[in-house]
Amino acid sequence: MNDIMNAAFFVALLSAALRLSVPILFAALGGMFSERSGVVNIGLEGIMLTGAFAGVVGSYFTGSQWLGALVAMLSGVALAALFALITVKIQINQIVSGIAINLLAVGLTSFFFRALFGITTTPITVNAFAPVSLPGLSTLPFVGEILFSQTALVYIAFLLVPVSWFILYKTSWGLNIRTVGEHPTAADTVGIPVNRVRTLCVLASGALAGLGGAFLSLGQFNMFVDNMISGRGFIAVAAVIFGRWNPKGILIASLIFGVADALQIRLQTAGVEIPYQFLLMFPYLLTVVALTGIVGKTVAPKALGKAYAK
Amino acid sequence: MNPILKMTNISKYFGTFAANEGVDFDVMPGEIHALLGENGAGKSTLMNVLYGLYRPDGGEIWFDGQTRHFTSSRDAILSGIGMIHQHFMLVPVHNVLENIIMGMGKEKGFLIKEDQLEKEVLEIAARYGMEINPRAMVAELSVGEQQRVEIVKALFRGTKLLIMDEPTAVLTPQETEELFKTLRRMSDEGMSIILITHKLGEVMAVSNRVTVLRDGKVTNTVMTKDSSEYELTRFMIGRELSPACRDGRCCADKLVLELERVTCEGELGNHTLEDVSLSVCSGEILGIAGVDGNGQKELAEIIVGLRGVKSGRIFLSGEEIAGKSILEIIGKGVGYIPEDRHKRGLVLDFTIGENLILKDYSKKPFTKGGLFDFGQIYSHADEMIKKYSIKTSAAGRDSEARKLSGGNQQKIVVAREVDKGPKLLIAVQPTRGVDIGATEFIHKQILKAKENGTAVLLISTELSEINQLSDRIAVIYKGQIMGELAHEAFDESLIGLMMAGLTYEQAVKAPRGAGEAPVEGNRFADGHRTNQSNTLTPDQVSGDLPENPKEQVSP
Amino acid sequence: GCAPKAEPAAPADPAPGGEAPAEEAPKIVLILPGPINDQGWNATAYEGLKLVESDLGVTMEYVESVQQADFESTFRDYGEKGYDLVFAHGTQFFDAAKAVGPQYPETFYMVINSEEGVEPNVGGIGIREWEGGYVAGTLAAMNTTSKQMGAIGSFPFPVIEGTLDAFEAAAIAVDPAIKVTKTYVNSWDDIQKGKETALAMIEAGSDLVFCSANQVGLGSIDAAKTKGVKAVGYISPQNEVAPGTVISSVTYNTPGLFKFAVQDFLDGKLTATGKSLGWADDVLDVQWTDEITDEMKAVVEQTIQDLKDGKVENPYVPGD
Amino acid sequence: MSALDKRIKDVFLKPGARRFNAFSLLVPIASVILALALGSVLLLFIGINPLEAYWYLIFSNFSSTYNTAEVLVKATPIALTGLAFTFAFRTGLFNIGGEGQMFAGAMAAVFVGLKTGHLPPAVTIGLCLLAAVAAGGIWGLIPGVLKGVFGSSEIIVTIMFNYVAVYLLSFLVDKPLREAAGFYPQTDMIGENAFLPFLIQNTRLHIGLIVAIVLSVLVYVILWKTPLGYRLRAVGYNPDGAEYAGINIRRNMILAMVISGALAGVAGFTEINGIHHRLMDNFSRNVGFDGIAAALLGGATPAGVFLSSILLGMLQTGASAMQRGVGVPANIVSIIQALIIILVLAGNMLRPKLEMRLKRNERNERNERDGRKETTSATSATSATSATSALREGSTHE
Ligand SMILES: Nc1ncnc2c1ncn2[C@@H]1O[C@H](COP(=O)(O)OP(=O)(O)OP(=O)(O)O)[C@@H](O)[C@H]1O
Ligand SMILES: Nc1ncnc2c1ncn2[C@@H]1O[C@H](COP(=O)(O)OP(=O)(O)OP(=O)(O)O)[C@@H](O)[C@H]1O
Ligand SMILES: [Mg+2]
Ligand SMILES: [Mg+2]
Repeated sequence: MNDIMNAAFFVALLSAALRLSVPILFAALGGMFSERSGVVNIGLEGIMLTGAFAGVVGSYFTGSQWLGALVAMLSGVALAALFALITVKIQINQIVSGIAINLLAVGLTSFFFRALFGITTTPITVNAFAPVSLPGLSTLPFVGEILFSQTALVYIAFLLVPVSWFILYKTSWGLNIRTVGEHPTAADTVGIPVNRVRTLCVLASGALAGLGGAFLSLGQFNMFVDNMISGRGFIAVAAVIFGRWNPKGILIASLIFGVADALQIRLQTAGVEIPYQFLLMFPYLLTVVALTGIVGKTVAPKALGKAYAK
Repeated sequence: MNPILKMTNISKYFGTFAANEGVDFDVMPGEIHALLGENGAGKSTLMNVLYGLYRPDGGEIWFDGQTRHFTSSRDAILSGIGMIHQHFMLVPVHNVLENIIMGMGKEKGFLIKEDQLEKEVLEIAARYGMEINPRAMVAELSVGEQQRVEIVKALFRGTKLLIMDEPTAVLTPQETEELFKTLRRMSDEGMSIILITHKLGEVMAVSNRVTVLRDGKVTNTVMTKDSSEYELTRFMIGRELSPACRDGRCCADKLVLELERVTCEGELGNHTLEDVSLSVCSGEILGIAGVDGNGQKELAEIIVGLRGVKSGRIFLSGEEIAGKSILEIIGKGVGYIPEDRHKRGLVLDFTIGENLILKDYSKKPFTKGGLFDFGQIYSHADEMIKKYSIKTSAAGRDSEARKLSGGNQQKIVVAREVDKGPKLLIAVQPTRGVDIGATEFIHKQILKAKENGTAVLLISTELSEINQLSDRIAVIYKGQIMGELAHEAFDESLIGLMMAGLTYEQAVKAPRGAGEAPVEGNRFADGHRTNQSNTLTPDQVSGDLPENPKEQVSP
Repeated sequence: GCAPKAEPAAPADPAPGGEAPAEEAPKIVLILPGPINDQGWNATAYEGLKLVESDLGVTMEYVESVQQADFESTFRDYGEKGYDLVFAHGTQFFDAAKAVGPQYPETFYMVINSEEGVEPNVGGIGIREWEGGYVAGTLAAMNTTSKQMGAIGSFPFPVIEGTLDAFEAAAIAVDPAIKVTKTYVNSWDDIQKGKETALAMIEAGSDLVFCSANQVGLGSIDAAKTKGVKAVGYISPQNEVAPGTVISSVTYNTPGLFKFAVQDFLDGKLTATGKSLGWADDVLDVQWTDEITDEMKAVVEQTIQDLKDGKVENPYVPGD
Repeated sequence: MSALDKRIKDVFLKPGARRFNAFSLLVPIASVILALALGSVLLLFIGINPLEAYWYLIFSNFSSTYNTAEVLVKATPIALTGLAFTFAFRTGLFNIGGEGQMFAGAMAAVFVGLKTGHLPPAVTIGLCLLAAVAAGGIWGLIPGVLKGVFGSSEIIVTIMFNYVAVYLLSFLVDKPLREAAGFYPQTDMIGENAFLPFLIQNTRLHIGLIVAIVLSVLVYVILWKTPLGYRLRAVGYNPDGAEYAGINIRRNMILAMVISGALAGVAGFTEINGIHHRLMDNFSRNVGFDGIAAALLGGATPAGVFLSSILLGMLQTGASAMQRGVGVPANIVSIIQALIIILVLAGNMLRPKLEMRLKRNERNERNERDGRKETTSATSATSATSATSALREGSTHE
């Protein structure tokens, strides 16, 4: 085992961790906006699935992976709009709505995939994102390979972290979002349109989760397969909490979960005998630990999960 | 002069219930206009309509030169109306600046320019003589400071008319006076203010005009100077008040409650109570006066077992009860009207019937063989509703406590705690936010309990309430008892000085003007290191005080 | 185009219960544990259905995504409706077939891949998957330069373990110096995990990957393409997925399995035993690409012949 | 206003009370019809006659004893996880962990069933039930303790614990409890003595249904008829208020989660001992979530939960029948299920608004008709009563 614990191993591990964390990061940043405004979005999984599917469809029909990614975002927004309608406007319980959205997404993607492409034994492949090496940076030892020879979507994901932070803490939108999530009544009394802010945040979460799905189908692959998200949307929900509802924390959480996943894969290929199930539990247990506040106080937005009716 | 606001024929229904009906109401520029009425009269509703939070079912609003149709508070804010709600609308985890500027993206720009905004905020605060720290977290501010943030928040939006819903209910007398100073200054600058309050004294002191609401309709609008507390009371409740008053006779009998050098620690390890010793006899009311936040809550909570003591002993009828469970202490006949009825005294989602058995739910006759006996529960509820005149909605005993007005909610608590004839009754702020009719009623219940032999510990920040009911008065300051006096020796300014940290001995020697000390007390409530002298000049009173005055005086 | 084949319409031994006229078309249904468009296991069954239709002129119905809890009730439903032949696509159906079968003696329950049957009307038919793995291993062994290869399986089930073991045994038979890393991804569809697993193997020195786990295989091929190494396609033809990377595919002719079974049914030859088919029965195939030289082809063809002749022992030992 | 009139009005206006009127049935039925109508668009799209499909969806459930029994077979675990959710919900806690707690119960039941399956049926079944209750309880206890001690959101912790249970189950059937033959990731069959007796011959309907019915009644009684339920609800609604009344917050919060978890654990027991008789990797997936849907559809009352589990059971068996009958692809079934959940809940939410609108129209009409006389007289009546009560107040306490 010692022979694998070398620098190359770590470069490979971290680079894998980075790839594995990107879809989580996209969706979790989206989830953060939604939760910061007070809406729990368990539907991230389904929205990601829709994004993965729509991305492939978009790229298939336009021939452009960029338009594919755009279609993925739009489809995420569309599903999120339904979610916002039932949770923010009609005010059905958010958790149950999320579960229903996931169910819906599984059905709809599968239905439309069949309607569009028929039943195939070989995948429909489309144009996808290729790695872009950043000139100069990608040749740096270690970090060059890990950080600077990725697809455009990876750079976008990491760029979104400071952008989200800036929006949340330095702009009036961000202040509105935080106010709505903490104290919707107070927001209402100063004229912040609570439910409109929430709807927009949910839509943003749809766009980002959709992009996260597209990262899988177009950034990592060039095809869609049924259920290709495989629970990453739920991990994203966990990452929002573990990251304590702020972009920096979510970045760290996504990376930790990515490392855990990459490590699990590598330990197995290296023949280390730890039941894989325990490694798979890791992100969830970690989130529970985060919630105990033993490693620092976690304070959820006060109005999280509560619909606002005047 | 033309009014700045005219509301005509306003109606607002909840379902079929008319919270406001045909209300006419106007306010002049620069006027402080008081809005009076019993709990549930429709004051908050009317103001919510004005502020765009509710849409009226009928009527017109004319404000600042034109007819308005506010569809949201944003509309109201933009046209120059500000509102400070009874429960502050502040986000505890935001800092003061964020709380002030929130929702102002359109006016102040997309990017938050903190430094510039901070300067603007400080300027406004200074103009009206208020001190605030824009970078402080709201969660860490006192109630008075939070209210200042609310006021600045309104001023920052260019308010021409400021609505204040029961702003003094949670303030100390000192903070109240500060607030009134600010209000007068604002009115001098031409701003109009609508003030909702249950305290007639305040109305008389600060307002120019008064409108009285009753059952959703206006009964009268009068100039304050042409009216009297007596008349306003009649307008409000349709009858005269017969203020509850102790009959001067103290029937003190056996010793019931005794605290022996009790010290109690707060979350931060500081002493919230220090070396407190006091005693209450059956048939006696001991009033504890003091500025809010000086250990009153802790004092009540250690007695009923909600909080542990660090040292010292507590006896109930001679039996040590410190360290015993809440349940045991309740079982020994201790009734407790808590400071915050929403937080402690009631389960708002329970029905009236369920709330009335909150402390006896598992006892006979309500429980038989492990199951509830609903016949008993219902008849008990009906009896209490009748006996304590609890005004319920149509659902009667089955209506949720949440749906009652504050005064009626408090009556549930009082009924539950008093009706059993407890050995000891602890009443903390029993009439906070409660209208004068209900206040009178609650006071009478407390006196009746005393006459029936209950020992009463009355903790209140309202000196008038303390004076009205107590046989003896003790003053608490920073967790210490500054001294005790008999009712006969009641002297508002003396007590005011003690509330500010002087011992009885120091206070009697201090020169003072009637009614002034409590007002000024706020300034030295923080306490400063001082020179050691027994006679204090006025200067010293307002500026320097012994940090721990008690030690200065040899017993 | 089923018109020309008229002869199977009159089976030698009509469905039991005499009264049904011999001309009536047999009622056959296919029960699938997953969606038909999974591009793997279930999709191949669907192709089998179409093959039976076109080659034998027999129409089949199907139901997809049947959950474990519903196996019994589904079997029962078709028994009640008097179906003649019920295909269940996977060994997981065996217990349910065993329980329900005796109650509906007029219906034959055929469990794909089951190695056992129950008298009188529960049978099994399957592909000897290890034979496929073995040929893939031979093919792969001739295309590695690093002498290190990765083999990925879905779950450590006997069938999958057997396939990977056979892959390894065949490779070692070609060159004893070869090392094979075997890993299970515990998924049929987590394509990203397939990719990352293959990447991990490649980074640890493998220069050829092989995967038996439905869609997951697409992920491993993608990894090989990214890293510029080779892959052997498996189960379905995957040469086109990544030309130049996939050097050839060993494919299952699962459709052939259905044709085989339906033909047996029409001929009245169905037996309540487990039957497994291999290269000799035409249910396995190789799809070549130009990457493979004639010499290599010859070696592979020889291996296939050996398998057909029964000269190769199944290397899998259960439970190790 | 006549006395009867007033009574009707009282009932109608009773705030918060769940009124039973035309809307209570009409709205859910309309919602289901709307969901089916939306689904039929998809069906038409792929050339399937919706009417025929829905005929299967609904009537196949009654075409044979077996099919009807199947509905109840499906409804049983859903009702139990639904009760679990309801119990916690009524005490102010949101237990999304029914799924995991059911798995925990199943793991324990199968373990005990394997070890004690040779004992007399009453003994081994009893032990299995006990084990499942304990395991489900423990799976609820942990989030309960975390909530009680650290204030961690039980919603999130229970969701996380669902995954932990899934992987634990996967590990158990993969390694320690794998069947003797070593083939598939599943356990051996439990001993036949541990099988639950069947209620109807030749169906899979087992006495688990009776267990579910008994527990429904028990949950109702505990929550609304006993001091224990009172305590639990008090803590759920207002912990500070409960503490003030001498109720131990932590203990009751934890207790609520334990009972809730135990109820879900029973669902694991009935599935193992009644249906599967062994544990396998993708064991009864989603039953926990169906339970949440059932609880919310049923207004979080035990009787409502039971009825909605039967509805969901019908939907599930009917959906497979629909697939078998007219070849409706499985993906449309999940779409229709999602639509039904969304629309029925939306209907419930919109119901008060509909009623309110109706009432308002009524009042406006009346006002127009009577020229506002009625409302005026009504209010003067109120002020009269308040005046009399004031008088009473004065006389009683003077
Ligand atoms: N959202 C609501 N739904 C139904 N009834 C309401 C609602 N808000 C207020 N009410 C009822 O309307 C009446 C008037 O309430 P309002 O809050 O205006 O009284 P108030 O005069 O402010 O009382 P207080 O002195 O206690 O603050 C009360 O009987 C109250 O129960
Ligand atoms: N949905 C509702 N239905 C009926 N009454 C309501 C409803 N919501 C609020 N109320 C009542 O409206 C009134 C206004 O509430 P508000 O916040 O002013 O409290 P309050 O009555 O003044 O009590 P307190 O002084 O103790 O805070 C209260 O009497 C409250 O009980
Ligand atoms: Mg009010
Ligand atoms: Mg009030």
